[in-house]
Amino acid sequence: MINEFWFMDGYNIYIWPSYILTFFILIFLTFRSIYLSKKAKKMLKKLEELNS
Amino acid sequence: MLNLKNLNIHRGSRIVFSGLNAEIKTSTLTLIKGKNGSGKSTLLRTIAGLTPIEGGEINQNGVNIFHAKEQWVRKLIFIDNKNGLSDELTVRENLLTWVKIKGWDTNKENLVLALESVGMQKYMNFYISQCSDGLKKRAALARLYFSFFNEVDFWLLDEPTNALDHSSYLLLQSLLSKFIKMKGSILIASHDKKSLIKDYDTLDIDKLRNVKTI
Amino acid sequence: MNYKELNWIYLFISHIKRDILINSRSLFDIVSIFGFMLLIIILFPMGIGPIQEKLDIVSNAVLWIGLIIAIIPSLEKMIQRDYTNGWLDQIATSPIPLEIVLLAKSISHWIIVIIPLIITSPIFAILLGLEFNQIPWLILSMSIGGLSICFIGIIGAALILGARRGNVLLPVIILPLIIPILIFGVGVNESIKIGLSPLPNLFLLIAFSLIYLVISPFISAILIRIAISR
Amino acid sequence: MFDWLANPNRFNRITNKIQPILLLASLITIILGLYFGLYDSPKDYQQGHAVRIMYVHVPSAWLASGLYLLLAISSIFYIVWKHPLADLMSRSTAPIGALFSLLTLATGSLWGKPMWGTWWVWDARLTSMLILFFFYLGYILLSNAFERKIDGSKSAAVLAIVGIINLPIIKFSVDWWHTLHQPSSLLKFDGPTIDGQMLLPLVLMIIGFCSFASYIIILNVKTKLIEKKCEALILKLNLNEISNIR
Repeated sequence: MINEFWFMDGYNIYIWPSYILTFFILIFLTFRSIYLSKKAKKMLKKLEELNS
Repeated sequence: MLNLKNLNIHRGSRIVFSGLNAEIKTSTLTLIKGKNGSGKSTLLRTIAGLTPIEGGEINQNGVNIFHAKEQWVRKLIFIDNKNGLSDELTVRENLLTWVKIKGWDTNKENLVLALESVGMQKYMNFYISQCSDGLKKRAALARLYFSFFNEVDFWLLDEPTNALDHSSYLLLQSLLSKFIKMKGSILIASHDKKSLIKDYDTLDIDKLRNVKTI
Repeated sequence: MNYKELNWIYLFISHIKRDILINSRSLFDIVSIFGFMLLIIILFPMGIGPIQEKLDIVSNAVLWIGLIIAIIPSLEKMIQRDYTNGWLDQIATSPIPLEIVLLAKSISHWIIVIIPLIITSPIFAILLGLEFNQIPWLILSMSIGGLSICFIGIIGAALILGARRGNVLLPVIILPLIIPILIFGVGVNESIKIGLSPLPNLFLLIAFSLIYLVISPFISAILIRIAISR
Repeated sequence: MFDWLANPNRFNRITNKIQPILLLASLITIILGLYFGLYDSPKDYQQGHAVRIMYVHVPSAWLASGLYLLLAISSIFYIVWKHPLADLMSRSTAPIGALFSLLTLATGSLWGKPMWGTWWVWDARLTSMLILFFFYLGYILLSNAFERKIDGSKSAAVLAIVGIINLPIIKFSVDWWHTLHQPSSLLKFDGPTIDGQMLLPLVLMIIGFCSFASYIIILNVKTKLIEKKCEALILKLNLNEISNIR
């Protein structure tokens, strides 16, 4: 049963990479956006300290 | 009278003027003074309708000049450092095409007279690419002569004396005084201390800006 | 004094004349464009091999691709020169509408750059072994397609005004927009080759050019106004 | 809508509420979509299990084209009404759209290998997607090609508008080109023949992808708003060396 789920009639070498690629992109986008957002917030904080 | 009311002018994301108020007298020469980068050229370009206004208005006798922009640009001649001359055309051809797009008569005598007025008749058939900076400036200034037989009220000149030698300086002076006599108005942006003619007004941008910030 | 009514058609024609005059002073450019196109076309047989059957399959596409690639570097100059020397400022401070000038510019570019290529295209066609009955259609479709390349090209040239490395950017921006011209243009000649009517493709090509005839002056005028204001 | 949202504070307030919902929605739908897509759905009678690639391919294709529409709309708002927020919107949309069009191409290629026997076929849809990718690429390159950011924004916005006028024509011409050159009878790249059980994962994934993309775009717009504030402060403080404070 599980084997069939992984194997998928031999289409597994095409199906799994496409899902992995998709989720790699989704995760990459999420982490990058969060990282950039945090970086910008940090910088703003520093600048506001400098300003005051 | 040209009234600048509450002008906000941006260049890119930089704010050049915010809330600029000034009056520019007509039928005289107004020297726009200011440091490098103070926005002299930007102000001239704004009055010429090249740089858009983000806020405020410019009124001539109570009428906003940009409401009838086509009528307004017909009445002015704008010359800046770029001159607007094509390298591949001769001095005469450049002047001719310019007069055409202004929608004015292009008869030969006027053309020759205009070139004589800046002492360019000898160089009439020189290509612009062969001309020195001074000659190019003179070729551009030859356009001013056409305001004597067409309806032109304003000259907007950005650093017109750059690269001019003494004799052409004098020629430009006589052009300016002749235009003032005809009740024309001249705006010159320059960091030059001395003016081209005796009676003139000044508009010190640095001072205006200081007044605003205090 | 009343304002003299401006004759826009007169202004339009005189601006075309000016641009043609300017370009004819630098005939070197036009000759080099011709040489460029000729070389692109020669390169294909070099790569494919001298077998006529193979060439027959690609000949129409090669002609069109040669035309497109040869024109693209010249498109930038349509506006760039007049922007840097301040002529566009003079246009903007004169009563002539910018749209008319830009239309004139694209048409004069078509006359001075593309027409010579099209006149010489029978030479290219012979090199690639095209049938003689195809040549009139080739000339017709290339003239129309070339015109719309100019309309698109002026938008592209206006887009990259003031950009860093604009000449590198221009093909990337322009080529995707030009794809329909290539498809319809090659379609005209292909349908002649296989004995179908070329008219559907030709009409589509004309329709495409008409769309750009309408929108290109306005869009490029918006861009030029933005470029002038800085 | 933009007019009302143009106020950055209001934008922040509203999006603060929407963002968690979007994130949650995308997580749930994508996980459910995965379950149905990979496990609890039948195989296609023609494509077999390969149809499962469609559950990521079709949503990303939709997203890639939908994001271009968003890019064009916000560009129109930017050019006509000059809202700075619209510019930030398009700048955040373009890279994501480009990424998803690439993903569409990659998954399409992975689908094509078992179905067509090659990694790439000049199928009308795939070709259009490739061209769409070049439009995104042009936008991104142009918007970063100027000394001053704002010049790039304006130019690229006009390009996006030209693109949206041209894309239907290109789509049409590519379809035309495809029929003109009569391809051998290939399996049509049409997505699965719609079956209830296949529709479910597809719809779930589409919803999931769309809400995910909205979440990311909003996050990026917010980041760009903060960066803008930083730039203004830097100008105010007259700092020449930005690197000092980083």
